[in-house]
Amino acid sequence: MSRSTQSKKEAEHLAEWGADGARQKLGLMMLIRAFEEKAEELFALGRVHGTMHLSIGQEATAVGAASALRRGDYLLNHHRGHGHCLAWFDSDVDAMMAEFMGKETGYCRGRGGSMHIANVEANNLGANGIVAGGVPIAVGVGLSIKMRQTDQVCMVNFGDGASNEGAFHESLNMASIWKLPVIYLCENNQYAMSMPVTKAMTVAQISDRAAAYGIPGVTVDGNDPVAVYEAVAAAAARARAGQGPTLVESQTYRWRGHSKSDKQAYRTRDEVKEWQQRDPILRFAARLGLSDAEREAMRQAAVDRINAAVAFAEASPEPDVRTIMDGVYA
Amino acid sequence: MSRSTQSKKEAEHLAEWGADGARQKLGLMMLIRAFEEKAEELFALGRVHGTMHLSIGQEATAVGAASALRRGDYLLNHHRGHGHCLAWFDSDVDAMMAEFMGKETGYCRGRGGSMHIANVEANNLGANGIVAGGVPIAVGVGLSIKMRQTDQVCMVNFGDGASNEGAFHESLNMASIWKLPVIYLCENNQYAMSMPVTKAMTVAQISDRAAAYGIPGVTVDGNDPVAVYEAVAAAAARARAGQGPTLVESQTYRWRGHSKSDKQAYRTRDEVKEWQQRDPILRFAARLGLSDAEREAMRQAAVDRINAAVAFAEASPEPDVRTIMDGVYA
Amino acid sequence: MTTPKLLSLENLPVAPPAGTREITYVEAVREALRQALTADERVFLMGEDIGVYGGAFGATAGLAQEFGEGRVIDTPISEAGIAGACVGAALAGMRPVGEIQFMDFVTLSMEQLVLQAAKIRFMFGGKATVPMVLRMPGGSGTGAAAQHSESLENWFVHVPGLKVVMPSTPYDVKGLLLAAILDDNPVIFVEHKLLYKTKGPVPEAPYVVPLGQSRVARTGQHLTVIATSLMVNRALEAAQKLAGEGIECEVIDPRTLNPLDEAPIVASVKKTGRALVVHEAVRTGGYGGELVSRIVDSAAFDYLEAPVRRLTGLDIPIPYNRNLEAHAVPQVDAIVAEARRLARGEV
Amino acid sequence: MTTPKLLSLENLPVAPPAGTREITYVEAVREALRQALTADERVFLMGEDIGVYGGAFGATAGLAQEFGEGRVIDTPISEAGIAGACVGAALAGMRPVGEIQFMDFVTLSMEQLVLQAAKIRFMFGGKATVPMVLRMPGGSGTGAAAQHSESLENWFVHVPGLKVVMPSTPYDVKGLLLAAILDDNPVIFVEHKLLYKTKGPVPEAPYVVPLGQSRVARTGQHLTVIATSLMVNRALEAAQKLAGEGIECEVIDPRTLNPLDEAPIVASVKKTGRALVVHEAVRTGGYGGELVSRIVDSAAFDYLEAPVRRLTGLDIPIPYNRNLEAHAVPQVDAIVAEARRLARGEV
Ligand SMILES: Cc1ncc(C[n+]2csc(CCOP(=O)(O)OP(=O)(O)O)c2C)c(N)n1
Ligand SMILES: Cc1ncc(C[n+]2csc(CCOP(=O)(O)OP(=O)(O)O)c2C)c(N)n1
Ligand SMILES: [Mg+2]
Ligand SMILES: [Mg+2]
Repeated sequence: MSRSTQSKKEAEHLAEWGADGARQKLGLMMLIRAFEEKAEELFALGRVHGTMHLSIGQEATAVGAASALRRGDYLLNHHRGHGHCLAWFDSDVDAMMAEFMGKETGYCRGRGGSMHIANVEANNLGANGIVAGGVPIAVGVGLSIKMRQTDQVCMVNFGDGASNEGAFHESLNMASIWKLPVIYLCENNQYAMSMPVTKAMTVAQISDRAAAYGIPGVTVDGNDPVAVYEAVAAAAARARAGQGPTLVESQTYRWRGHSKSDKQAYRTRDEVKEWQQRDPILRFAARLGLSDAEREAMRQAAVDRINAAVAFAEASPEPDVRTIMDGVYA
Repeated sequence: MSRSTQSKKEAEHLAEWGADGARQKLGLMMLIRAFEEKAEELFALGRVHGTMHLSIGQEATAVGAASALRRGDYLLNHHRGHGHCLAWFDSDVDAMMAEFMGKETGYCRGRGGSMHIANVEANNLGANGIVAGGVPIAVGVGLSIKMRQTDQVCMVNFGDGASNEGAFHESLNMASIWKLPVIYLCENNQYAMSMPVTKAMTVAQISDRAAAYGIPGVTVDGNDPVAVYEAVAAAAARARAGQGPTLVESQTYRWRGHSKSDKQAYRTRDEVKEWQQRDPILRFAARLGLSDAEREAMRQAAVDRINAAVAFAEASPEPDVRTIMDGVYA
Repeated sequence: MTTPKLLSLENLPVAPPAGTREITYVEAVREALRQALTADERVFLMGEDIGVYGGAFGATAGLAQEFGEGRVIDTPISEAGIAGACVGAALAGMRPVGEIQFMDFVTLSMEQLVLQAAKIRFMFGGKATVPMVLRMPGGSGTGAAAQHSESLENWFVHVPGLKVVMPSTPYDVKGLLLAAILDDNPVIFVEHKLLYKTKGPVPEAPYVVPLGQSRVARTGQHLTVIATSLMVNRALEAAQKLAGEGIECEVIDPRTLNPLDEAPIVASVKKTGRALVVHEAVRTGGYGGELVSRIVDSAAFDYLEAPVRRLTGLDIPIPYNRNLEAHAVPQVDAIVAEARRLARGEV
Repeated sequence: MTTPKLLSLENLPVAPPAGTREITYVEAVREALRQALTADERVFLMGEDIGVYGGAFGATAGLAQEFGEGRVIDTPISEAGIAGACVGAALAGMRPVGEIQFMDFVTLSMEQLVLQAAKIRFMFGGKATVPMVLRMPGGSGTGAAAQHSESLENWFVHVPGLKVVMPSTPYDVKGLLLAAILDDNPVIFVEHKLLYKTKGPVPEAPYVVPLGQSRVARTGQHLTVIATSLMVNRALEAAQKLAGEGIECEVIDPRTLNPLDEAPIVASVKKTGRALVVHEAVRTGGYGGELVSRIVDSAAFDYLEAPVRRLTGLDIPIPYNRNLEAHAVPQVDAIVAEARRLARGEV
């Protein structure tokens, strides 16, 4: 049931998006890149604490996937999820940056930070610091949709490493027997921290695991937003039609280390460089026929927007210590 | 990689066993049946407490599987495991019955009971009251064999229901990447308590799940000791050759309720009767060409042996309450 | 479900008189579930064998037939999945009531309960709610040995964000279960296998027993016994016996372990000067430690005439043998003996 | 491996003098692991990213290179699988040392640890042993928020069959880790992220600090402070400050939470009449309750001049914001303030 070649329909999708739509998506990819580069910088400068997981190189997956869904759909996100947050409906860069910097104006009032950014109002049910932590939650969201008889879907993102957790298995099985409207989006960036996917499992593609649940499994070029869009759109259509879940594997690569302190002894510089040749942003910009100047202008706009978000976050207050007990219980 | 038809090689296996060997296996199946029927009776009479899970109808799987292995191999057993205990190397019916009746002379000094009978000396590492509880343990046993560089194998038994636990997934994945000498024997008796296997998963055969780990999956007639023998022997040969784990699915049926108090509202009498037509004992006796009288004599011998075990257990002392703290720590 | 039927606290009486109708604890559980399913379309049940089988202990018997398999959902054997499904459904507006067949198996659900259910609201700055209930029968006494007899309640007490309820009577189990379903927080609801068949008066109409209210089950002036779950019954039996000797025990049932209503406990110990904590769970690291600490660090400290003592399960796994099993946890006689020693100043 | 090399307690010095060489806590962990791997062929390590990556906190750096991937095994992200693999290997004669990358993730291993590792020996009538160690870093202070900052040690203390070790110094972590590896029981070994870079004197040769021995880290006559893990360091700092005010604290580090060596604690409280328990874990249901109960129910009861108090983490998930995070758990100043109040009889 899986395939890894690009579809002919992609040109059609691109046409559907229109020039403006396509550029808007490119802009979003650039915004994500700019967010991540700023995050990295703030971290290096000691202006944020904790840890973070950068998705530089993976922007096409976030943008392609969200574009295939509708406002009102649900998102369960993972630790490397800045891109998915930004690409989701009604996202607010200021609130995101403020959360990243631990401020009261952040999405989670500074309580969550990078690994737990949520925008519950927009049905973005949050990133998760636990590998595969959101995966079983998707079953419940899917069940609620089925019971409420709406045509929403729930997309849950996770990494290649997450597919080795028991929770992955239980969740896909439950969603498949009940034909729940869940899209399992596995972002295979080739490594789980230091563990190459080839050492962590024996199957050639993670989408092969769909066979254990009798559901479709599909592998796409995760560095191409159109390919991701197409696969997620097909999965969403299937879900909305009551046909149940799909496992979509998006093949991509993480350019940076796993988190703040990673010597990357487990991979070669050449390998990284090779993947950087497939930069999703440059590739998509080229496909849209942008000139260098146009592209640079878009990039600068993204950087400016992020700088504004940093200014907003910096001007925002810290949480008041007297409110520390807030939100433990409803 | 799976198949469900009977192999032509079976006749050869039967020939290998010889008339005596085959009869001995039939006798073992009868011993298991007699144990279970006595257990049921003792329970009905209120002479044992707790609960128990009878394997009546599944005797061929236990006997076929154990016959395919060697003394020194490891067994991790499940809650419906009386048969596997009795079929395992150096098993002692007296110690088993005494354990079942909670006596000091039992395998576990009366501390374990039906769900936890172990014979550690014989590398029978015990039954498990937790569905799939032994499945991840098999990885460690397999690893130890690999590290100690012996040619042992580890067989782990579990039910169809257990294959929906996360532990199943993690264990098969780990054993497959490290090519561990583990035989996963899934005893598919069509139900997990009240849950029919067809409602609990979408795949046609549990052995289809082997595809998620790139290992062989095979489905055999679990009511035929020769078919089970053949599949387990092949898996063992593969394991001893360093080629890693195999998932063997043995299709069988539980004649009795799940445990002591089961109204069986989830299945029809007709279905039970249909499976009883495929009684593994009668079938195998017929295959060996036994007369009714011969068969009856063998059955009576099994019953006598079990009655002797009951007498042994009844004459055995209860554990001394003053030893209650024994064995919490080494 | 455009205008869903909702159960609401406002409509329910709070701790009404018990009346005269007697039903069993397990029937009271079922009645609460049935009434919640009837009153609120957001409520649904999920768990292993809760449908046509009716649950391992019969708590859900008949409910699948009455409300359909869509609302009384049999699951595969996937305890992490069950917990996660409850979390997700709760986040998306439902009021799931999950069942874990034996409390022991909740060891497989801990990540979803502790790192997700309990923390999501706080991590998200108070912007989400996770209104779910997870029911599970704990305790020993059925001969099911070490892997089917756990009393793990103190694990959950130790997790901020979770509430922990442990009723001991048919009346309380019904009212507390409805209150738990109405609560906007994840609630761990611990039933006891040996209580399922005990009988008591229970009002027919729905009502709530608010979470976080201890109950003085018997009054007395010589000694305070704080007991949980099945041990409440045993403590009451012991108190009855001791009354014949002139020792009057006050028996308190916290009912909700977290949040704990400690005022009645403190008031009682100020009166009696002596306290005995009784629980079935193993002693070390158990809830008894919390109760002792609360008493010691309260206004009752200055009134203490003797050490606050714990009578608990032994620090062992539950043995299979019937006799050993009985010795592993407090029985009535042991409570009598310990309470007597404490009341007489022999400790 | 026909005649395996074995590490044996007999050959190792018990708590030798610390000497003058200083290394960090994480280096001491690594040294113990290296020496165990060298001395005993049954010992192996497994965990996520412990190989070429060297472990999330560097505890295993270089060991895969030194001992090979066959003995320092990188696993997929499968915490239940890791725990189960340790149980199985231990049952089959090995001495596995597993690593859970953050203590939080052990929520995924609970079934294997609690229902298997801890109970197998007892359930099998004492006829099997499960000699395994599971290392895991707990605690907050790194800005990693609610799902990477747990202090769950009391869960394990509440499980008979497990031992629980929580060292606070480089000297102790090495000696206790070797003792844990030599122990025939499953041992939960809790390290602390903020301790990894702390330095102290550690003998180079292998040695053991026996499990089940408390350590008096500072003597004093006014107040007994019992603290665990990182809180030992903070309590010592607080004691230093209080000494300037004429308040002399005795600071005791249990080191092994279960089995607890309570004698030095009781002796100390008999001397001081006042006790303060300090831990980072959330208060309710925590280990502090156990310590308070042991003190109250000991010979020290009659010497108590004030309530035994607990200073602990707040009952909340750990917040991300740095300032909130710091306020969520006891800092030195809070210990000073609380100890002062207690010593001055203000509580
Ligand atoms: C249950 C659990 N185990 C381990 C970790 C530590 N950890 C965080 S991310 C990560 C790697 C995840 O790999 P993958 O799923 O491929 O996602 P990626 O980081 O590559 O995006 C690990 C091991 C965790 N957060 N949760
Ligand atoms: C983790 C866990 N969940 C649930 C149970 C309760 N339980 C015991 S056996 C059983 C059914 C198991 O079905 P299957 O694996 O097919 O084995 P079978 O009983 O059919 O032999 C259930 C639900 C358990 N013991 N452990
Ligand atoms: Mg990855
Ligand atoms: Mg079955």
